[in-house]
Amino acid sequence: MTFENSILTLLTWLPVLGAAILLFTPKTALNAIRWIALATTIVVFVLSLALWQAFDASSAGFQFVVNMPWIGDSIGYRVGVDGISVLFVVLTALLMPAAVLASWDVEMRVKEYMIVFLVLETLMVGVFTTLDLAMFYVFFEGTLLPMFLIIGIWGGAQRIQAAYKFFFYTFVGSVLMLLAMMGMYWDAGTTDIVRLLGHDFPVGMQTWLWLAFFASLAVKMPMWPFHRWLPEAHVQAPTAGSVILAAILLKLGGYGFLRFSLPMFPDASAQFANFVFVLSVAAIILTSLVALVQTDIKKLIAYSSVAHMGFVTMGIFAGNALGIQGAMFQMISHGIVSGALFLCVGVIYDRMHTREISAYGGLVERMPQYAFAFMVFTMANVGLPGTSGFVGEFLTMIGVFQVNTWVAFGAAFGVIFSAGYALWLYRRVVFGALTKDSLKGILDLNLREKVVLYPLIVLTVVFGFYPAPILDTTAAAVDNLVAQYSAANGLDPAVAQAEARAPLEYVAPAEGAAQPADDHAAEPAAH
Amino acid sequence: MIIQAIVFLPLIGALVAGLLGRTIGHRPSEFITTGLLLIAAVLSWIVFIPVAFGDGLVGAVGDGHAAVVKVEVMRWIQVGDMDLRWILRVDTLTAIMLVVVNTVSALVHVYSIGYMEEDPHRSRFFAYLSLFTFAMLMLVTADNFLQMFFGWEGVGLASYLLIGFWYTKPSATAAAMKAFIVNRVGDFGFALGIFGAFLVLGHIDFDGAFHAADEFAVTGLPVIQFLSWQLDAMTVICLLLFMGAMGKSAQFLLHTWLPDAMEGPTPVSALIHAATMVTAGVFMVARLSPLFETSPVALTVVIVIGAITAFFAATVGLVQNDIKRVIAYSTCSQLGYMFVALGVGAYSAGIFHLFTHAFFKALLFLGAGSVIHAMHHEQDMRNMGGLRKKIPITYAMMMIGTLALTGVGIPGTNFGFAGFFSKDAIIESAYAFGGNVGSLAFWLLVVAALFTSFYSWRLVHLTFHGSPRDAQHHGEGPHPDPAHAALESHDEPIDDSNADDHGDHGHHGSAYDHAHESPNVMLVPLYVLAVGAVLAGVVFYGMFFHEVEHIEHFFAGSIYVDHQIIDDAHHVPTWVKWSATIAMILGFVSAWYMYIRRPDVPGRLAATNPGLYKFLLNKWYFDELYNTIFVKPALWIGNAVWKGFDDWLVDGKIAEGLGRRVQNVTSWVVKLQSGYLYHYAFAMLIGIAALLTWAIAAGGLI
Amino acid sequence: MTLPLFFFYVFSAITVASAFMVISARNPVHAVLFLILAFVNAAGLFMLAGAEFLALLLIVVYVGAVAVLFLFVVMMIDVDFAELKSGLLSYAPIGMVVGAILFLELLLVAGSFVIAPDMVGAGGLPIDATMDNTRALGLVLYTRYVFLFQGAAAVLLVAMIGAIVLTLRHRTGIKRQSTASQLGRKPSETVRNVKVKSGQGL
Amino acid sequence: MNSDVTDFASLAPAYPEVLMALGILVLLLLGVVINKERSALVSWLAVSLLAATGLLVMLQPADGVIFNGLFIADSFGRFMKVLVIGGAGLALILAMSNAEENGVHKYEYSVLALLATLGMMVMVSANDLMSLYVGLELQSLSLYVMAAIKRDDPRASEAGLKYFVLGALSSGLLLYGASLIYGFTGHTNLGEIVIAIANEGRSVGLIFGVVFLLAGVAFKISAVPFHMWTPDVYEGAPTPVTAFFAMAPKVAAMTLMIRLVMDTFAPITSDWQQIVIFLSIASMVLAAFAAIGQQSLKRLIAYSSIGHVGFALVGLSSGTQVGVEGVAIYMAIYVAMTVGLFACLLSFRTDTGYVETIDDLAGAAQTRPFVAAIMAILMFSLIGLPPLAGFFAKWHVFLAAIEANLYVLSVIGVLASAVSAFYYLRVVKVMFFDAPIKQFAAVPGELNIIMAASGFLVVTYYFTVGNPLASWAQTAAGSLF
Amino acid sequence: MGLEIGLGHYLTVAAILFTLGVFGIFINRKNVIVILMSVELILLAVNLNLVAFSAHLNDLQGQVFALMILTVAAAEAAIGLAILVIFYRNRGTIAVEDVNMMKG
Repeated sequence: MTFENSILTLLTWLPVLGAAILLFTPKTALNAIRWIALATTIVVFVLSLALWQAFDASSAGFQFVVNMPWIGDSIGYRVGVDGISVLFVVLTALLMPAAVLASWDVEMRVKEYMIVFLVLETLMVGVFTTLDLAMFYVFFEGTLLPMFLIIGIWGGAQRIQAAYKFFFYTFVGSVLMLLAMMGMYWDAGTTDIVRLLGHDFPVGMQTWLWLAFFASLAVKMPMWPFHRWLPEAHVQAPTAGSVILAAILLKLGGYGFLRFSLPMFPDASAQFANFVFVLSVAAIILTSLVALVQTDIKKLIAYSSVAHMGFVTMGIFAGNALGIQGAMFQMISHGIVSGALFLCVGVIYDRMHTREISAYGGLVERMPQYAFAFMVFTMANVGLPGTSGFVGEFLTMIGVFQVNTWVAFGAAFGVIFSAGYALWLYRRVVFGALTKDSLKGILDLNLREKVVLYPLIVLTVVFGFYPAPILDTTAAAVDNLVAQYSAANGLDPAVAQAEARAPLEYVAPAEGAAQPADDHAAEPAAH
Repeated sequence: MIIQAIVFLPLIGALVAGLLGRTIGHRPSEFITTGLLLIAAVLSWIVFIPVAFGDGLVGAVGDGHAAVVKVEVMRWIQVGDMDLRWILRVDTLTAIMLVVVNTVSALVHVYSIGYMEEDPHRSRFFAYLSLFTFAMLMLVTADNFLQMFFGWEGVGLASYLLIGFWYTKPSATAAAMKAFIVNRVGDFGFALGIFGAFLVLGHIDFDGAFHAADEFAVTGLPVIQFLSWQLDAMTVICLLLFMGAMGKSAQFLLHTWLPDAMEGPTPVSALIHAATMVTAGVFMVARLSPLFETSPVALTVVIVIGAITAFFAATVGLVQNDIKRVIAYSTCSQLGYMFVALGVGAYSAGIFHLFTHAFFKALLFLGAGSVIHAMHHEQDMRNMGGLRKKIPITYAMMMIGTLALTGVGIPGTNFGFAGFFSKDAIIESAYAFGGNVGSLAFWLLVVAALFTSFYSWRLVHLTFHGSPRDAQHHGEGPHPDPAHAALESHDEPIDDSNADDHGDHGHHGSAYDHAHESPNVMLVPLYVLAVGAVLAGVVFYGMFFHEVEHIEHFFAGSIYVDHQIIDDAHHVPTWVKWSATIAMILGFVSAWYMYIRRPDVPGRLAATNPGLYKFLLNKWYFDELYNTIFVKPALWIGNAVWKGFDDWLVDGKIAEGLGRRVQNVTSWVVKLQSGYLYHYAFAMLIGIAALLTWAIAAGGLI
Repeated sequence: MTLPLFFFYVFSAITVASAFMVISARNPVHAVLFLILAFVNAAGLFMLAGAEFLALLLIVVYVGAVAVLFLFVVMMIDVDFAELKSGLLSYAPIGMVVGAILFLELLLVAGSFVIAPDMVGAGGLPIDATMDNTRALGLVLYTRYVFLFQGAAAVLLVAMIGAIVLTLRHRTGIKRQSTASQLGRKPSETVRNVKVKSGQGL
Repeated sequence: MNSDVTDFASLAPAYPEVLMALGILVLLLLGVVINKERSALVSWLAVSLLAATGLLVMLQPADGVIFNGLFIADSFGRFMKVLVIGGAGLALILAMSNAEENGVHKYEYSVLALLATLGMMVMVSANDLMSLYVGLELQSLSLYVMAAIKRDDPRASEAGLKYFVLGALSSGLLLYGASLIYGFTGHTNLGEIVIAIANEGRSVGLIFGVVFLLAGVAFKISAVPFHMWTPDVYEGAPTPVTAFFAMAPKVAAMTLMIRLVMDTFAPITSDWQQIVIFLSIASMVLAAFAAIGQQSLKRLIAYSSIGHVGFALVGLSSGTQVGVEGVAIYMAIYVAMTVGLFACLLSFRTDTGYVETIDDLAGAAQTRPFVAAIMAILMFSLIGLPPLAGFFAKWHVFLAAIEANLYVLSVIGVLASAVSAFYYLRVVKVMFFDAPIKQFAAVPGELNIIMAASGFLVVTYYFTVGNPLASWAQTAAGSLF
Repeated sequence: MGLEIGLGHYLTVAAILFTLGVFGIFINRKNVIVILMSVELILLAVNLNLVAFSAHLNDLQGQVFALMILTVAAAEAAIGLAILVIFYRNRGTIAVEDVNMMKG
C-alpha cells in the first residue's frame, strides 16, 4: 500500500464508501446526509489534486498502475492513468462538490439522492482510471443506472420519457461496443488496455470494431444525429444531474474515441475520419441553428453542448497533436463551462421554477452578481479568447484545417452561430427591463451559489489565459498517441504533429519540381 | 516595465472598478480607472516620443526585420510545433497605436466623469472602458496572430458590453448583439486566415510568419487546397484575414453594426467606434503588410472594398438625422479611406489617417456628446438648431472637428487641419496607384470627400445654426414628409428611462431652453483633442508621408514601405492635389445653400426623389437584406431542423417509431400466447417440424 | 407372405385404425375402448418382435390398470359429451400440412434406417439367445439396472403422493374409523363399575 | 451382468443421492405421523436435508461412473448440483411465509420438492438415456403435482393441467428421439453413443433423434418455441412454486442440455449448433417482445426467464469450453437473481393478497424502500447492466459466442437485451417514479435475509463471488472436455 | 418389401402412431382425456420403436428402456388423471377450449 498503487483505487471507491455511510444514516438527518456527501466529494477532489500533483507529465505511459487478473481469464483489476485520463479524473472530482452543493436544497428523498450521486462518481472516476477493457465497459455503462434514476426520480414533468430515451439511446449503442470488446479480447488475448494499445488489429476487423465503438461513443458524445436524447435528458434532469451529464458523461464518448478508436483502430479511424468530420460539422452548424430557436434555457444549452462536442470529435479525428490536444482541452473546458452554465440555470430555476426564456428578462437589475457569472460562462461558451472555451475551439479548428479545409470552414461557422444563440439567450434572460412582476422579488446569488460558481469563473478565465497546466499534462500522452496513429497510417509523424507545410505545393517551384504534384494532392485525403 | 505598465494598468483599473466598484463606490472607481489611464497615456507618449522625434524605440533590438521590443509575459498555448506566448511587442506601429489608444481613452475617461455623472452604474461603465482599453492594447501589442485575435475579440466583448450598457433599452441590447455577431462574421474569416497562415507559413508568431513569407521569393508562392479548389495560398489567407478587418472596421457588407452601435453612451462611440476599435482592421492589415504584399489580388480587394465603403457610407451619411449616426457613417467612410491607402501600398498613409482621424473623430463624437448632454439626450438633429449661442464652447470644438474632418487646408503648403494632410495623402496615393482600380478608388474617394464635407456642414448647420426646432416646433423641420417620420421610427431618441435621471428636465419640454454648456471635466478633453485635430497633420506629416527615407526610418520595419507608390503620390498632377479641396469646398457650399440659404430645398429634393431618398435613408436596405437572406433563413433552418429533423424524424419516426414497432410486435406475440393447449402443442409441433426440416436441409442429409 | 408378416400387417392395421379412432371418437368411453384395442394389438407386435415379457406387461399393466383408470375417470367425471364440441379447428388445414410434413419426415427415417451389420449384437446388452426374454430382463433389472429400478420406484412414489395430495379430500361430517383410538381405549376410561342399588335404578 | 455396486463404499459418487432418497423417506414418514399444524417442521427439515446434501455434494467423496454407466459424478455435475440444491432450498424457504395462503402448507409439498430435486440430481448425473429419462420424469411428475398443489384454485389446476399435457408431449418427443438414437447407435449409454456416432458418422435417423431429444430438453428449459407453457404455469402456480420452477429445474435441464450436446453429440457439433442457435435467438427475441406486453408480474418473470435461457444458450451455441463455463456462471447468477426477485415478489403483500400486476407496485420505493431498492437492483441486473452481476453473466456467454465467431447471434442477442430493458425498466419506473397507491404488509424476516443476500451478491459480484465463481466454473467446464 | 418383417415396418407403424398421437393433442378440441390418451399413443409408438430396435440390434437395452417407459407412463397417467380430476372439480368442465383462464 503505497501512494503509487493505492491512490487510484482510493479515488475510485471512496465515493462508494461515502454512499455506504449514507446508507446507514437515518433518512431524516438531512444535514448530516448533505455534509457527509459534501465531505466525501471534497476529499475525493483533494485526492485527485494530489494525484495530478504527483502525476509525471513528461511520461507518455500509464502511471499509478495496478494490474492483476481477477475474474476468469478475461477481466482483471487494472488501474492507471495517463495524460489523457488524469485530467478527467480531476474534472470529475472537481464538479462533484459543485453538484452536491447545487443540490443542497433538494428536499425529496435526499438520502437516496446523495447515494446515487456518490455511486455515480465512483463509476465516472472508474471509467477514467480503469485499464481493463471489460471494466471500462462496466463503468461506462454503469453510469446509465444512477443517471436513469436521477432523471427519473428527481427530474421535471416529462422525466420518465426523458429517462427512457437517455437509457435506450445509450444502451443500444453500447451493447454493440461490448461485442466489439469481446472480439478484441479474442484477437489480442487480453483485456488489458495497455497491451491492447500495443496490439495490431487486422485491418478488416478494425472497421467493424470501429463501427461498434462508434455506435456507443457517438451516442454518448453525442454526435449529430444521435443527439436527440440529450436535450430532453438535460431539460428534465435536476440541476446537478444536468451538470454531471454535460460536464462528465458526455466526455466519456470523447475519452473512448481517444482511448480506443484512434490508437487501437488507426486504419479504420483514418478511413472513417471524413465520415466523422461530416457529422461533426453538421453538429456544429445544424445544432447551433437549432439552439438559436429554442425557448427553453436548458434545451438551448444542451444543443450548444452538442455543437461543442462537434469540435471535439472533429479535433480527435484530425489525428494531429493540435486537433487532439484541442479536443482534450475542449472537453475539459466544456466540462467546466457547460457545468457552470447549467448551475446558472439551476440558480434561477430554483427561484422561479421555470426554464422558459420568456419568463425571464432584466435579471441584471436584481441579480448583478449572477449576471456577471452568467456573462463569463456565456462568453466562454461563445469561445471568446481569454476564456477556456476559446483554446479548445481554436486548437481543434487549426488542427483540422491542416487535414481538411472544408471541415474547418464549416466548423468556423460555429464561431458565428454560437455567438448568436448565446448572446441572444443572455439578452433575453439577463438584459432588458425588469418588467415581470414575478421577477421583482428575485434574489441574487447566495453564499452557497457563490461558493459553487466563483471558483468555476476563476478556472474558466485562468485556463483561458494560461492553459499550460492542462496542455502540459496531456502533451506527452497525446504526442505518443499521434505518433502511433500516424505510424499506423504510414504517415510521417512529424507531419501530423503540425509540421504544417506538408500539403503545400509551390507555383514557381525552384526546388519543388522534384516533388510530383499528385503526391501532395493525395496527402490531405490520407489524413 | 513601462510597457507592461501601459498594457496592464487599464486592466487593473477595470478589475478594481468592475469587481469592487460596488464596494468602493462610484467616485473612487472613476478616479482609479481614469488615473491609471492617464498614467498609461503619459507612458505611451514616453514610449512614442523617442520614436517620433528621437533616435527610435528605446531598448529596441533590430533583428533584421524590425526594431522591436518584446516583453514576454507568460506562456500561452504550446502544442506540437505551435509555441504561443503572451508577448507584448512594441515597434513603431504599436507605439503609434499606444498613443492613439491611450490618449483617446484617457480623455474619454475624463470626459465620462462628467457625461455619465448621473448614471447609476458608473463604476461598471468605467470598468468596461478600461477593459476595452486593455483589450485594445493587447491587440496592438500582439506578437502573434492569436494574441491579436484575443485583443480583437476582447475589444469586441467590451464593445458589446458598452453598446448594451443601457441594458433596459431593447434597441441597445439588440445593437450590442448585432455588433458582436457581425464582428464574429468577420472573425470567421480572421480565424480561418490564422489557420491558413499557420498551415502555409508554419508559424503563428509574426516574425516567423514574415520570415516564411520572405522565403516565398525563393520558393515561389505556395498553392493551397482550400475547400475544393487549388488556390494561391497567400491570396486565400489575406482575403480571409481581411474579412476580419472588414468586420471590425465596419467595411462595406459588414458595416451594418456600426450605426446601430451608436446606441451606446456617446463616450463609447468616441473611443471605440471612432478612434480605436474600428481602426483595428486597419492596424491589422498594416501589421500584416508583409503578407498582404505577397498577394496583389488581396490588395486589390482591399482597395475596392475601401473605396466602396468610403463612398457608400458617405452617401448614407447625407440624409441621416441622428447626430451620432451621421458621425458614425462618417467614421465608416473614413475607414474606407484608410483601407484604400493600405490597398494601394501606402500603408503609412493609412496609418497616418488613422492617427489623425482618431483625434478629430473623437473630438466630433465628444462634441456631439456634449450637444446631446446639453439637449438632455436628444439626438435628432431635426429637433436642434441654433445651439451656437447656448453652448459656444462646444460649438467651437465641433467646428474644429468639422474642419479637420472635411480636410480644410491649402494644398502644397503646410497649412491645414489634420484631416487635410492624411486624406490628401490617400487620395493622391490612390491616383498614383493607377489602373482601373486606382482610378475607381480615386474618383470614389473624391466624391466621398464632397459628401463628407456636405454632411459635416449639414450637421453643423442643423445643430448650431438656424433657429431652434425642438419638440414644440415639430413639423416645421426640414423634412415634413410623413412617410419619412414613419421610416425613422427606429431612430427614436433615447428612451426616457435615462432621461428621467434628469429629474424635472423632461425632454418633452423645450430642450433648447434648458440647454446648457457642459462642465469643464467634459470640455477639457475637447480642448486636448482639438489641439490634436489641428496639429496632428502638420506635425507628423513628415514621418508618415513626406519622404520615403524618413518614413522607413520612422517605422523601422514595422510595416512594409512601398517606395514607388509614395514617390508617385508626390508627383501626381496638380489638379489631383486640388481635387479633394475642391470637393470639400463644393460640399461646404451646397450645405450652406441647402440648410442656411434655402432650408426648403432638402425637403423638396427628398419629395421629388423619394426612391433615392429612402434608399439612402435606409442605408441601402442592408439591414433588411441581411435580415431576409441570413437571419430569417437561419432561424427557419433552425426551426426546420429542430421540428422537422430532430423532433419529427429522429424522435417521432425513428426513435418513437421504433418504440411503436416494438409495441406492434409485442401485441402480435402476445396474441400467439392464446391460452389454448392445442395452440401450444401446435407451436411445439411447428418448432420440431421446422427444426427437422432445417436439420436435414442445412445438414445436407437429403 | 409369411405368417409373421401376415400377423404383423393384421396387428399393425388394427393398431393404427384403433389409434385413429382414439383421437377421433366423439365419446371418450369409446376412445378408451379403442385405446385398449390398440394396446392389445401393439402387444401382438411386441410379441412378433420377440419381446414377450413386454407384450404381456402391456396387456397386464396398460389394459388392466391404466386403461381402466382412464375409464374410471371418464365415468367419474360426469360430462355431457353431447355438448363437447367437435369438428375441425380453423387452423386445421395448416395443422394438417405441418403434421403431414412431420409424418413424411418420420417416414423418411423409417424408410432409410439401416442398421449396420457390424452393430448387430454389438450393443450394450446383447440378447443371449439361450435365455428366455423374461429371465433375461429379470437378471439385469435388479443388478445392472438397480439404479433405474429405484428411480422408477421413486417415480411411482411421486405418483402415489401426487394422486393422494391432489385428490384426497377429508370431508367433514363423515364418521371415520379411528383405529388408534379404538386400540388406545382403556377399560379405566370407558368402563365404569356402578354398584346399583336394587330398586333405585340409575 | 452384475451390478458394479457391490458395497456401500462403491456407492460413494452417489452418496448425495442416497442421502437424499433416504432423507425423503424419513421425512415422508415423519410427515404422516406428525401433527398437521407442524408441517413447517418438515419444511425446515427438508431445507436442512438439502443443506446437508449440498454440503455432501461439495465435499463429494469421489468422482466416477457407477451403476454400470448409468450415473456419473464429475466437477461439472457437482457445480450444477450445488445450484440445483441451492435453488431448491431457497425456494423452499421462500415457501414458508404465508404457506397456507399459497397452498403450500402441506408437508407433501416439501416431500415432492425434495423428490423433484432428487430427480434433478439424477438428471445432472445422468450418463445414460434411461437414467436421463427416469430422472427427468421423477422431476417432472413432482413438478406437475406441485403446480396444481393449491388444488382449490382454478388457476393452479389449470396451470397443472397445461404443464402436464405439454410436459407429457415433450417427454414423448424426447423418448422418440432417444429411441432413434438408440436404434442408430445400439447404445443408451452416453459415453458409448459418442463412440458410436464418431464411428458411424451422421445419418438422417441420428439427426432426427438429436432434434427430438433436444426438443424434449428444450421444453424443460422453456426455450422458444417449446416455451408456451411457461407464462401460464408461472402465473397460475402459487408464487413459491413458481419460484421453485424458475430456478432448480432450469438449471438441471440446462445441465442435461450441456452434457448432451457438449459430450454426447460432440462429433456432430455443427448439427446441434444450428438447433441451439435457433432456440437461443427465438427465445431471446420472443421473450423480449412478449414481456413488454405483460401486466402480470409473474408472467413478466416467466418471459424474462425464457429470455435468460436464450442468453444462456448463446454461450452454449459456441460449443467451446469457454461457452460451457459461461453458461455455468450464467445459471449461477440467474439463480441468485431469481431467488431475490421472488423474495421481493413475496414481500409485496397487501391485505387482499399478493400483488399481481406491475402497476400494483406503484410508489413502492416510498412505502417499502428496501424491497424496492433490491428489486430495482435485480431488474437492472437482469437487464445486464454493469456493474451488477447480470452483466458479468452476459459477458461470459457472449464472450464465448464471439470466440466462436457467432456474430449475428451475438448482435441479435445484445439487441434483444436492449429491448428487454424496456420491460425491466418499467418495473423500476413504476416503483420509483410513480406515486404510491398501496400499503404493503410487513415483510417476513427470512425474505429480508434472502433479498439482502441476493442484492449484496448482485451488487458486489465483481469483488466477492466473481473470482471464485469463475474459477470454479472453469474447473467444472473443464471436466466435460 | 421383403417377406421378413423389416425394421422399416415397425418404424413405419411407430411413426404413424406417433403422428396420430401428436395430432390427437393439437387437433383435438373435445376433451382433455383424449389428449391424455394421445400421450399414451405417443409412448406406445416409442415403445414400439425401442422394441423393434432391440430385436434388430439383438440388444436387450431397448426392452429395458421400454420397461421403464411403461412404468413411468403408468405413473404419469395417474398424475395426469389426478390433475384432470381437480381441474374438473374446480371448473366443472374438461373441454379443451375452457382451459384458457391464463393467456397473453
